[in-house]
Amino acid sequence: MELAISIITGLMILGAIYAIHAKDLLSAVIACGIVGYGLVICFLLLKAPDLAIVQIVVDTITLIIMVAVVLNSSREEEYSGMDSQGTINAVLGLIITIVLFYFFYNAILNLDIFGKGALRMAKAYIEGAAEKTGSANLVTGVVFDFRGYDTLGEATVLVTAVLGVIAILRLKGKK
Amino acid sequence: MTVIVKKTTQIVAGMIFLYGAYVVIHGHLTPGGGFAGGVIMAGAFILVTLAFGSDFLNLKKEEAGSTATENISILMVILLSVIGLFIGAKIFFLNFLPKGTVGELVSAGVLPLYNIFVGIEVTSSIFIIFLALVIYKEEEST
Amino acid sequence: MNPVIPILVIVPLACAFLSMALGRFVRDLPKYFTAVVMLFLLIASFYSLINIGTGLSLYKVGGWEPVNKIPIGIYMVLDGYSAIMLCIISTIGFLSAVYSISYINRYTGEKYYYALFCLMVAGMNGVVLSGDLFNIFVFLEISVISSYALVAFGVEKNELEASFKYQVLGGIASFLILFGIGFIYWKTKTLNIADIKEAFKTGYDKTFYVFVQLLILSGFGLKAAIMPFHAWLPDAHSSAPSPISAMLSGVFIKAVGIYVIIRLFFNMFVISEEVAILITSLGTLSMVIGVFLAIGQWDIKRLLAYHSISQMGYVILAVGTGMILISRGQNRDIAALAITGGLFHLINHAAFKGLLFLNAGAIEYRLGTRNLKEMGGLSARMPVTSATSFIASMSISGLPPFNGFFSKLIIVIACVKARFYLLAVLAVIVSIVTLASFLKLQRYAFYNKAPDKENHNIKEVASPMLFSMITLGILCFLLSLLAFPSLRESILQPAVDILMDTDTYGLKIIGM
Amino acid sequence: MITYLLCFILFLVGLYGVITRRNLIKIAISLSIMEVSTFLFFALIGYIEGGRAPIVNPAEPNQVYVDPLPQALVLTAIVIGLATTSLLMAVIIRIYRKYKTFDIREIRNLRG
Repeated sequence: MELAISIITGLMILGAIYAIHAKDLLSAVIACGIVGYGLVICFLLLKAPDLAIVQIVVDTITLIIMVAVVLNSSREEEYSGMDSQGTINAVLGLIITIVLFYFFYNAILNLDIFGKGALRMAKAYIEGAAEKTGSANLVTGVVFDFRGYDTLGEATVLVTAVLGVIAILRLKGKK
Repeated sequence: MTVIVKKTTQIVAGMIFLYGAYVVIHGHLTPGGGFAGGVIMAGAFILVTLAFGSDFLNLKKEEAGSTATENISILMVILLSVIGLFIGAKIFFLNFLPKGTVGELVSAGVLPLYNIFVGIEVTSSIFIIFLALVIYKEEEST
Repeated sequence: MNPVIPILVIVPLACAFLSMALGRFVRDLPKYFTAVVMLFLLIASFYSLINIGTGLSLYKVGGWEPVNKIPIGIYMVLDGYSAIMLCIISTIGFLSAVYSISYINRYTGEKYYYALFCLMVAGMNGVVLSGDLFNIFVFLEISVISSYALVAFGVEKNELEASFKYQVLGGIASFLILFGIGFIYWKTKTLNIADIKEAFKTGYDKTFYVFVQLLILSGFGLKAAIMPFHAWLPDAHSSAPSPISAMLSGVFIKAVGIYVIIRLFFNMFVISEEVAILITSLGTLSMVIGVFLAIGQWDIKRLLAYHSISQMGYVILAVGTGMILISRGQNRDIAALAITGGLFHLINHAAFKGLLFLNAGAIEYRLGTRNLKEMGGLSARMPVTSATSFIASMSISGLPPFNGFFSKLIIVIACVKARFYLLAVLAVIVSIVTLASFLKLQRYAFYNKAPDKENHNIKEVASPMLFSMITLGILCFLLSLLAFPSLRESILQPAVDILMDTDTYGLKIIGM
Repeated sequence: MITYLLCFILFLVGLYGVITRRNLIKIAISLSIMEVSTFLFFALIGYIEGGRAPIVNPAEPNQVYVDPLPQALVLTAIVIGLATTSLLMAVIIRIYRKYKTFDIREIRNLRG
């Protein structure tokens, strides 16, 4: 299990690196989509079918939107070599990533090993959720009943984004 | 788009829509739920829009309709959550309907209702986002 | 359970959607409806401030009682600290909504503006009232996404560019916070802040702990624009419509940034000395560099935005000093004094920075420019704007008898008592530089001669805008009353007590 | 252990992209890569070896299930991610129409 997920994550990393470095924006966008589809397989392996269903459709829709944006504008990334600011950014980015990776590595040494985590808050969900909420799907039970307030927030976020998109895509801002 | 594409889309989009509705309604029994089903149903609408193009569909009208649907369904979600404040134990987000037996279609109290309204809301939201981008493109070019 | 707590979040949410649904039929409904709802929130939040006193009120959403002393639902917590923040949000929110009635009629798509405004307020109320880590993230996203859209509301080049920068940095911040939440869940297997506190008290791995604190600090620090993460703030706050600038600078960076940082580092993490020193030095850095960046600005709103960074530095400096003292186990009275100063300055900053941005908006509304060099001689033509702007400028520079003086005084006294003389000296110097910068603003905007003679038709702005500015001007006087011991003890002290109560806060909530 | 490290490397690739890229679309892509890694991280935390997908069958009690809570959190976060991405794309379209370029070096009105 761990091996399979590692391999898929490795492929996702390769896809991500390609997406960041590709000259053609369309292939970059599609590589980004592949990273998303890799996540779908990881979700399936990790026993999260709900997430897999949502992610595969959301990823497709994101891909459609991004491809539409790229096709309606320029496909080429104008990249006129490295200037001084670019070099500074690259060095800065490398330093930040290395430092963060070092910290992360040390921080997770003493935490639960993959697949061996204990349950604490979720124990009550698994033991009593079916009786408490009446829902056979525990994730739906958690999403809509135990943490229904979060879900209201989540639905609101989506509506907020819709309002934002409509507001930003007005043709004229001021009268 | 060609006639073949349009004809196929008609059939496929209907099936996708039905599958999304199934996922929404069985959200408390099988994997999926309001969000999963909602995005699937939105996918069906997007497919139709892509295949038939804006000449066939009156996009502005569709957008207005979707916005109204979205607002009403999110208001229904809020209403469902607030009902608990007025009846019984006076608790926000109370699951006030009888729970029923686990595994049956009509069970889990208000969860199926939440699923349905959130499903409608997600469908219309994602469809509006898509439409807004399409409409903007057309208005810009004219 | 107190039903006011969920109502404070639900009402603005419902207002946003109702005004979207009904705004189609009644054109002018959204603006008046929003103002009325904000007035209702103002009353409700002051009611809860008076009602809560020194107590602590808990709302278990969905009625889920803890199982084996582990909370399983989402908790909403109202205490003295969140009540103060609620009052700030609703006061500035109400005045901005009233101000918007005449300011926003220049823009198209008014109903989207008011819906997004309500959603932003709802998100901030949700963050402030939440007792659950992931819930904080969700409501933070509501308010942050609506602020992205509101910054770009003018859809001109500058607005879009500012919004893009803001979205990218805000996105990074969100993912850092999400990663931090994941780490905390991995270690403690719970999301409730009080429960996490209890889990952390039982001992922890040092490296893990520092890493999580850094993730959370940098995530919320990006939202609060503390110094190394400040790049988005001057652009975003100067490009937004003026009432939104007042909301963003006066309330938003506090509610989703400073408030959460203070809440989490006092009431969730066990305070450690290294992080306390880090927070204090970041605060000092923001305070000093912010003001020096501000002094060279000619765009009036950019100048104010840089001052926001600097003034937030004061708050973080004061709170950080308190954290250092607590972690060293030194005199808790001085720590309490420092935190009092910080909270007092937080309240004051909302009043005078909100007022300054509203003034800038009034000037921009009449002149159509934000460049100080193109202004001049406005004191005769816009007397109310000029007078209120003078009050706010003196207040932010820390001159008596305005409110800014007292909060800065408390911070400086606390620093001196804690023997951090360097910090005290820096605080005084920054205050003087602030005064210089605002004298420049006053002189160029209101007292210099106008650069040309075409400005004859400039007159005072409409009455809703005047109402907001005058009310905030009066508040700048009235808030200085909070420095008196009796008022301070009844309003500020409960909040400070909640924050200082690092030992039993978690137990209290779990036991309820 | 290695899965967590790879997941964090994915996050860092995204972060590196956001810091170094100069193209608006590339920045959006980098952000969505960071997003993906965060979701993966939550799913990894919730996994329990030998656990079943969290759907209760009343006929078979006493099963081991994976932790449903992180899955619920990711479900929330995915939708939030979709919202932020679409808003970002809307702003990018507007910027492209104003400037006719995706290059961030030419989109610099605001400085100082």
